[in-house]
Amino acid sequence: MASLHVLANPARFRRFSQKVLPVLSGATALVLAVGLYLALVESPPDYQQGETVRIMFIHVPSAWLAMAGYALLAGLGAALLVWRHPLAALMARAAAPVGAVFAAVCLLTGSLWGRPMWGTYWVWDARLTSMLLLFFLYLGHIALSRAYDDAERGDRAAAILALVGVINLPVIKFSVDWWNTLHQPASVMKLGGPSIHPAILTPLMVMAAALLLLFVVLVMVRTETEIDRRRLDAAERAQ
Amino acid sequence: MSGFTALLARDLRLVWRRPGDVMVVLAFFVVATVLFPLGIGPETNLLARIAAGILWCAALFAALLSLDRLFAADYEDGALDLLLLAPWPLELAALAKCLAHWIVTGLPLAVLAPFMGLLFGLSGEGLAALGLTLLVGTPALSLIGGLAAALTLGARRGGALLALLALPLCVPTLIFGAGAVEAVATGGGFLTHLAILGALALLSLATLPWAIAAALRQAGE
Amino acid sequence: MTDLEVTGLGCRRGGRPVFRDLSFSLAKGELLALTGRNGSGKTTLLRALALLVPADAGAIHWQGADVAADREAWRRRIAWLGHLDGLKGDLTVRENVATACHLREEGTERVDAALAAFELGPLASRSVRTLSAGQRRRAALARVVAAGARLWLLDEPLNALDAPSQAALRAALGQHLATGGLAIAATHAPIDVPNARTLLMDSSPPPGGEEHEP
Amino acid sequence: MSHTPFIIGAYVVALLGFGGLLVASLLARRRIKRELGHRGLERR
Repeated sequence: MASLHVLANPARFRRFSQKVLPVLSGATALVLAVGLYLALVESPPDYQQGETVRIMFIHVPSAWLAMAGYALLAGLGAALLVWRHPLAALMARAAAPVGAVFAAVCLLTGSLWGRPMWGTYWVWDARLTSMLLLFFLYLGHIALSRAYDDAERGDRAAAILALVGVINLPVIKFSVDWWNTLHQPASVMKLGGPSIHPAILTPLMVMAAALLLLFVVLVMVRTETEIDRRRLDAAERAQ
Repeated sequence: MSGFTALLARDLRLVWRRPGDVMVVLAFFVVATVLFPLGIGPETNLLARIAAGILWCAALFAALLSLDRLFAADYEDGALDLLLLAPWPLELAALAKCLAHWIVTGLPLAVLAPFMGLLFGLSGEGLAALGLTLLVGTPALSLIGGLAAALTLGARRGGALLALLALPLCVPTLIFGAGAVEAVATGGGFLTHLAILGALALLSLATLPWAIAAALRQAGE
Repeated sequence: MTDLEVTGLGCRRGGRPVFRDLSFSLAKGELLALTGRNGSGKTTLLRALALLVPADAGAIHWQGADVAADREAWRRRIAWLGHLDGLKGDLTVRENVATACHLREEGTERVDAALAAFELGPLASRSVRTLSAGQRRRAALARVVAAGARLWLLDEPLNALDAPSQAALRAALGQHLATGGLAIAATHAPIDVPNARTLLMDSSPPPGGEEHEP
Repeated sequence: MSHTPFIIGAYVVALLGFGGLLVASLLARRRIKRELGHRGLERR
């Protein structure tokens, strides 16, 4: 855990991210270019979904990252509440909107995928519905962290919500799945398809890597901003 | 007398001294449910099908309505400090507050809802399912709502924020509560739903008092 | 033999240091009056002593043992009077004081004596909502007396009190100290009670020391 | 009913969402850094 401690000090994190970010954003651009090429040009249309499988290359990775993002919020929340990590609060405040955007993109691409496949923009599919609720949990986290004049109070309240939220996510997923099988005719095809055809797997993985790198870059940029914003507030209050 | 019962007794006596606050919440529940047939139309078979969801949602909103005063009153008059300084676990105090809220809103809603179910043409067993699921499901709502109330203590726009925080977490209880009543309507049994509702209530009981206590301690800082 | 020993206490509020390296000790029968301008950290210090606010640095020892080790025992030992009275408007004066004792899991045998100490007998069955600020403050002070705790933490106890009530407070405080109790009070007006000491909280927050990160 | 408009739509949504967030984040960082500059607090 020494590395976590080394970065614990926000100033040291800032110096680290300033060094790493240029390299990381270069890598992100590169992997994204490769991914887009594979996704849009190289890969064949899927035997079931036809061309629309290309939407999957955005939809599925953003779903993974939206969920991973919330787990990150919970982890940072625990770090803040248990060890009073100053950086954890700032990174959580930076990461929440990023996770929310990934969830939103996942929902929108999901509905754009649904229109040609099922004829409607919104299907109460179990995964889409769970993603919608995850999106609300993100909104709650963002709103709560900004609901107090004392930013640190907001960070700690949002951290508690994230921990409770992450415990409830599987419960929400389970209940929505149950609710879905109850009301939805069984014939609805699962979003990811029964088994992912190898030709689809590579572009999916490359795009997932690209979006993961993008997620990290976004969080690091926003964390730098949050660190500076907190220093600005401290300076203003000290006057 | 243990601190837990003292706090519970105090809160119930406070409600007894001012019954108006509770009547408003129950009146809201009645009015809210009556609106739906007016909006949707009186044909009974349609109403019977959607009755479960409507009654459960109305009960959920009624429970949330009365929550923002749960800790705010103590926060504003300084009684919260005395709870934070009580020589027994704050988790128990959180539980006592949520229990008082449940006795005052969850319980009466579970008794009142079956009568409202008559307006929707629900059958005898459907009404029983409605009452039972509300009885077993509303404790989880009181605990989740209690957490949302504690997290928004002293926050701007507390009321709307409280609903935004609580509603996603209430979805599982809503799904199985309404699902049970609908299962009865389609001839199935609702015991599994009831069991899951009980499990959800236990999960809330096992985790939320600690979260509420942590939120209250922060409010005291 | 000092009972309460505070060493190197430091607190922050909203990211700003409020006080640092605060040390003092208090023995049985002593009152420590905290004086200083508004915002000099008097209330924060009281809340830190009650463990309501986490301290950044330093330690609080009671008879040699760190109070944070057994928080519930420490809470049993202190009685709190905050800026707010902590009374429920819809309950009567007696109900409020009795409930406060029950909430501390203690008996109510001291309630009548506490009410009498602040001449609250005639007001005992009036709901607190109908009382004036001074009467409410006396009810809150009665709650502190009824708690029977060793250490009183009082935040501006003289607020809204008229002359007779201030005399009643001096008497109650004197009696508490005489029976081996301790008290720390944040106050602007001096409380002249035998062996009272004063701690001046300087109002300028100490310099940030090393370039402090948020 | 050709699917291409939906595919293009999905990638536009991704571009607007992720690109928009990236631009907003970079602008916010620059604004805060400039404000810190005005107060003479920026890093070495």
